[in-house]
Amino acid sequence: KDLESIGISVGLLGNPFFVATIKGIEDRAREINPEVQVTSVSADYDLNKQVSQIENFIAAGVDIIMLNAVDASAIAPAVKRAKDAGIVVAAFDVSAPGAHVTVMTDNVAAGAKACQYIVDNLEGGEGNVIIINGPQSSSIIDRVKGCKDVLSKHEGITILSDDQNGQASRDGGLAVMEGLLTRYDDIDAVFAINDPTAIGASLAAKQLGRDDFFITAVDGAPDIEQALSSGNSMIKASASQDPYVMAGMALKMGYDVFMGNTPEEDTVLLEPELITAENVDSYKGWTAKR
Amino acid sequence: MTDIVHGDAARRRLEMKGIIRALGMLPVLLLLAIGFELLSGKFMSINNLSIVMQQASINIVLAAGMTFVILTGGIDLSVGSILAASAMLAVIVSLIPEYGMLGIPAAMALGLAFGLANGGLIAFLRLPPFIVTLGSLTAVRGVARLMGGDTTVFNPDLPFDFIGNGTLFGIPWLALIAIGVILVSWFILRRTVLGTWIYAVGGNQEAARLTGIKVSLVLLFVYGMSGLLSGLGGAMSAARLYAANGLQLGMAYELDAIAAVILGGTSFVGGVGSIWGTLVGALIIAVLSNGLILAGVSDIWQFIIKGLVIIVAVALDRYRLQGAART
Amino acid sequence: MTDIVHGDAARRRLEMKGIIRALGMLPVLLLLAIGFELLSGKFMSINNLSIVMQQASINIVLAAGMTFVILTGGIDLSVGSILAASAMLAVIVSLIPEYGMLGIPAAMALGLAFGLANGGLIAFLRLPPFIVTLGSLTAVRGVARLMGGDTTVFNPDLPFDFIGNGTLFGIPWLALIAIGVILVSWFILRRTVLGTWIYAVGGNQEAARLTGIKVSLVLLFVYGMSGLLSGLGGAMSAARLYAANGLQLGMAYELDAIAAVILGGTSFVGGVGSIWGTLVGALIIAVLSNGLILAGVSDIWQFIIKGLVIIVAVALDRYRLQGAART
Amino acid sequence: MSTPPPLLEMRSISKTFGPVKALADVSLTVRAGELHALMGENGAGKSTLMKVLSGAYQADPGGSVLMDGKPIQLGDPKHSRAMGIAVIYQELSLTPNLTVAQNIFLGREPSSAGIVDRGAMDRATAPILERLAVRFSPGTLVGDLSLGERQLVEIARAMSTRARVIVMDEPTTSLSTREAEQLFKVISALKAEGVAIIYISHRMEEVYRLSDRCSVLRDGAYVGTLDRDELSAPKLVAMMVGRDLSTFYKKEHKQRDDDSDVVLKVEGLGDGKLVEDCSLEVHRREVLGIAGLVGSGRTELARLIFGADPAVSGTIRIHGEPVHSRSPREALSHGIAYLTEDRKTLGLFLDMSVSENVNMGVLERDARRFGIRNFRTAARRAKGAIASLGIKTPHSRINVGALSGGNQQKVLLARLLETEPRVIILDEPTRGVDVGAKSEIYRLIDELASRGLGIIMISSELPEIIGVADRVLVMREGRIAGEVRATASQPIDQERIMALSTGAANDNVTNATPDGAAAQQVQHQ
Ligand SMILES: Nc1ncnc2c1ncn2[C@@H]1O[C@H](COP(=O)(O)OP(=O)(O)OP(=O)(O)O)[C@@H](O)[C@H]1O
Ligand SMILES: Nc1ncnc2c1ncn2[C@@H]1O[C@H](COP(=O)(O)OP(=O)(O)OP(=O)(O)O)[C@@H](O)[C@H]1O
Ligand SMILES: O[C@@H]1[C@H](O)[C@H](O)OC[C@H]1O
Ligand SMILES: [Mg+2]
Ligand SMILES: [Mg+2]
Repeated sequence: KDLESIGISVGLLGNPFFVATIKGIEDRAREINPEVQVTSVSADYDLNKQVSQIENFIAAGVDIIMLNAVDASAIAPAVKRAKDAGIVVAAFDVSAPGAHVTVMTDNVAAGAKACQYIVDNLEGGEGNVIIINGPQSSSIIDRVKGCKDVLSKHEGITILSDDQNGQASRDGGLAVMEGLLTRYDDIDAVFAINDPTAIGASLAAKQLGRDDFFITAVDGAPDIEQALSSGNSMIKASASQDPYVMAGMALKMGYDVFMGNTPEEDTVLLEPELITAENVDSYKGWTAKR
Repeated sequence: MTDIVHGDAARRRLEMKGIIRALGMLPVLLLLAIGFELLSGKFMSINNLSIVMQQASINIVLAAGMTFVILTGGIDLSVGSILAASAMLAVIVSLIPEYGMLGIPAAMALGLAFGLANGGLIAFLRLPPFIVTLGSLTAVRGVARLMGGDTTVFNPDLPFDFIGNGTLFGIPWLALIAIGVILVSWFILRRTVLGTWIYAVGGNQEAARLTGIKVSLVLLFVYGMSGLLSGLGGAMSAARLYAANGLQLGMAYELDAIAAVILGGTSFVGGVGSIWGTLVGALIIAVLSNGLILAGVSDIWQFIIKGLVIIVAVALDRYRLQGAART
Repeated sequence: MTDIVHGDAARRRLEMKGIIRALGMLPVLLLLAIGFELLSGKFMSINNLSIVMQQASINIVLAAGMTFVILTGGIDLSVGSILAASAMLAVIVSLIPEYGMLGIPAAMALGLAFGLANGGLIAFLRLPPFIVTLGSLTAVRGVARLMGGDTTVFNPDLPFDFIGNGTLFGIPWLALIAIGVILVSWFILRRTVLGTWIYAVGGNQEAARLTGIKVSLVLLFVYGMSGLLSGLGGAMSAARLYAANGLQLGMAYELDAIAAVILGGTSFVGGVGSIWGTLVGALIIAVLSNGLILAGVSDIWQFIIKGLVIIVAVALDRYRLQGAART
Repeated sequence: MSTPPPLLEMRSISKTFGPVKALADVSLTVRAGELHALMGENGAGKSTLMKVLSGAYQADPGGSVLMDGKPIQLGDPKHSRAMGIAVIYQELSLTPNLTVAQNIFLGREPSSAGIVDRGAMDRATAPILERLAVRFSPGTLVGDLSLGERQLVEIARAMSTRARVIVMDEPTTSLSTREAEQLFKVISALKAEGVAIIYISHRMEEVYRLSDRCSVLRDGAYVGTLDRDELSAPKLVAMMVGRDLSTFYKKEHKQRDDDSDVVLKVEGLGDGKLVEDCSLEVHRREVLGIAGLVGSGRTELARLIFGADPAVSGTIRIHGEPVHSRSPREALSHGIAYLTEDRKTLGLFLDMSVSENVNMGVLERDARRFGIRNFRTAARRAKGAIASLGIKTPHSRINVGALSGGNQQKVLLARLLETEPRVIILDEPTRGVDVGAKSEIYRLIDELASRGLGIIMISSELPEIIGVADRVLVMREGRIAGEVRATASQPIDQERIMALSTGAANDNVTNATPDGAAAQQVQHQ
């Protein structure tokens, strides 16, 4: 059998993270078959839209669907339909019930690491913390969970807000943080569920002239690297993921299934690494040649 | 006599105009279908056509309601939010043991209630439809989120899932519902007194009032209808997804519904248009989305092409109808 | 003589109406401001007011362009997409060493180009504005994504970042730009021949044509203006974010802009309205968002309350103007 | 035996709009089978009184309306209609997107269980249309009809309700003589059936001819009622305007002398649809009348000359210089101005002030550098126009929509004149305008001609066209059917115009050619 076509549906294409995942998938797929046709679409975090996209992939008869589910549970029926049509479903970054294979960052650990940094760097281990939440995909739910697990162990820490949705984007993070900053005068640290949100939050602080707190996040995106090495950013740490490797690995495992070899482990969790100003120089980053 | 000749010619001209108008965008739809078949070789399969119909179905239902509203010269921006709230209710109710099937009527009732609220404000307080429904677009979205505490509600054993995924005599239920809605709408608009009144209110609201038509009732009806159909759309969406999410579901659906109506030749100023046009308009939108993916066009280019096709379609239409009244 | 008495009374009535109209929603805005101050105790601080102004600024700029368009009886749905594309270009150009400052004019030029394309289709091919700009809403969104290869482009050393973050004499640049745009718009609308023509075209397009007014030029101008200001909005957004994202940026901005215009009392049918009303409308929207957060209202309830306040605001307005023409 | 109560009685009706008292204590009695004319200047309150009767307006408390001596409930259109009152409104109240039959039965569709019986509707409509001798069918879209034809649909609607009182608010404004005659026939038949007609018109000759009684309103108050035999022009005019109008038509301008005076020369103009091969000439100091039936293409021809619609053939010359471009803007720049027959939808900017309306055509000319408005000039122009045309308005900043019909018409005229035209085309310039204003407009036309302008006046009112024009072209089915001129011994006569417009004239009998050397009397059989 030849790998002829692949369909990719991701939460939101505008996020550099997903651009890196698509690159990873394309590169690995070309190694298998240089002629392979890859169609990637953005679901814009709309479940209805993602289901339609999966249906269209089924109709187009793709070999593998690479899925970044916008909803970790509700996507199940669509995954089942694809499987019933004999298509391999490979989930990446976010779990999708029923998928043949899944590769994702250990997001609980990522959230925990980012928030452990907060605990360690708060004076006396206490203070007011804000969590800027995002769309309820499994990756984000897990991060918030990991973070809260850590924070809840420390009595001196108060969570001021954890229910504002920054849309996992720069402008969403900016808008939400502007509101939070006007509402709360005393903030010590912020955990943003991903890097774009964190950058948005830091811009809000800059625009409102506030510098009394610091921010941590998850992703290790290129703009965060730059911020960390500049030394004067409010963003102090980010639990890095490797989207390129992650998605590529998911494709390879999916290809194995396609060729009839079931992998021993159908779920792979990648360990995140916390990058800070100290170790950023040795961090390879998403765009490194490989 | 020349008089008669003139009259005949005029009548013939009128009839031609009528036919061309009724035909509307059908040629564009056919052109697109043929084009995609040639490009992908897969478009015209029964299987794919049924997927297209299924994907178009929710928009068809919303656009049918929107047709009523736009025919009176109004607009309903809240359909997407009402759909989200109704879908939430449908799933929540479906989780009640034994009474799960009530999810559908519950969704429709909720939609109707929101629609009537819109209609009441527009008909009795005479507020501008755009602002009223923009307000409910926002407020009802909030209600939808509230209903699920901002998370996805999910029911893998949805009792009415056949609607979203089953077929009857090989035709998807979603498609059947959409066709049913179109037929009922056609009947109301073209065969009933109410339908005539809807056209009259859209054509000349003041004249309608002077002839004793209860304009506020007509307005109440059209917004109620739009709400009801949005509720139905919510139930359909829930049945398709086994789930609903108050935050994301139905976002920007109003634009697709309005586009279907306007592509279908219904005039924004009210009074002119047909439900068949709306059907064709909605199908054009669905065919575009499906066909471009089949043809392997990237997401980005899908946007660009979709936008241009919409513009070219009305341009063609304008060209075709040249000399006929401007919509 | 009765004539004179009649005349005097009529004049007084007219003048009253004029004042009330010009005042527009100002009372609602003040009420909201006072309410939020009482609720939060923080609203009226200089610092917070400057934040509100900053947050309102982009919408004010878009809504100013939208005012031109709606005054002619048209609509421009593409402002959000044009903003996204222009912001992309602004950031991309800003990365060119030495010439980074050209990002601003480049963004405005791109916006103008898109606006003129809209205007050309509407003015010369006489296509309906809703469909044309719905088409470009989609197509330009695609272009915006294409420009960045679908990812966020960013420039931490944006040469014109002072616009997004700096102040002049303590007033944020964003606010200054917004005020400048309002003043220029006011000047064009109220002091120039073109402005009078815009009102005339909106009031009665056919009469305008028969009076010798260059209707197509007027239409071209208003859509061009809306595009230009969307481009400016794009540059402002880029300056605020140090980045741009073709997919997400500016999503649904058209709704906020239209809401500001309509809340401000400009009529959808064209010919009636003022730029000051638009300013007040945009400020109401911004005050609502900011105030609700200050008052500690949760995200969900913010939606619900915002929606209701919009409706109540126009209802109050209708009540206040009772008997005056319907918008 | 007591006399039966009158069919309709309105008692002390008052109506105020905000501070405006449109009606003050008006009473009116109408008998079965009579045509009761209602007269008064623009803004006297005639339409308002009828709207109270029909339920479109809620009257101020205190008044009452009785039918057969029994009071009827006011303010509900449906109730008034059920009582047998039908109103043909002055502003047409049809829905253009529905068919003739649908419009006629709007709000009372024949139906069972809410489903319309279209067949029954069409069947019921056909005989009424036949009676009116129209040439459209029940299934025609009203939007495709001309103004005059729409007026007939309104009349058909009133007839179809089998009303006992039919109010006709200026029904003939867009009918031409033939249609009007048809209407008059129908009216007498209705009267014979015992239907009472309340007839509002600004055309005196109609009123003399038709009315059994005539009531007059002035400034919202009832002035008096005249019986048929008491009717006389001076009496009526005096009641209406409170002063004497001695000279009605005015023709004092010196007519053209020779052909060198031709301002506008049109040759072979056609639009490929209705208008075909139309040629005409207008001289300085001349009023050229164009007569014809409704739909004969007079408006179309005027719009072609003005560039409002594209022409497919023909040439237009101004002072011998060809005019190429085809837009109103271009026409205006060559000195051609056009007054539309439909001032509300095609002429005025109703939401704008009198001043803006007067100035709209000359904004560019008055502007300072960079297109900045010159408000001082604008104010001066407006003031000048108000004074010279005698526009009745409290001040120039009032919305033009608030003026009476006659004054709106003058505003529109003022706008044309500000463009300093050489030729002006007036399409039904006195439509819906009261006697006082009419005579002022005639005076104005005469004065403009004296000033050296060439004037084309399209009118469906034959007395007016005969009274004002020096020469009359008659159009039929898109062509110029012939010309009628006055001689020293014999004035232009009505019969000849009628014959030409209906096609009853024998074309072999010499029609004076437009460029005929001398005024020539046209024979008629
Ligand atoms: N809806 C309204 N609001 C305010 N004023 C009105 C309204 N309708 C009529 N009027 C005023 O009432 C008065 C009478 O108007 P009406 O239309 O009854 O006059 P009319 O006698 O029918 O005049 P015409 O001969 O021009 O038709 C006028 O002064 C007019 O401005
Ligand atoms: N928009 C239109 N669509 C279709 N037919 C039209 C339209 N406008 C006018 N007509 C037709 O064109 C013919 C000529 O109309 P036109 O208005 O030129 O006549 P006219 O001689 O000026 O009469 P009137 O006294 O009504 O002004 C009529 O038969 C009319 O039905
Ligand atoms: O893991 C993903 C990543 O963090 C991105 O930035 O946001 C969405 C997440 O699903
Ligand atoms: Mg009247
Ligand atoms: Mg005419």
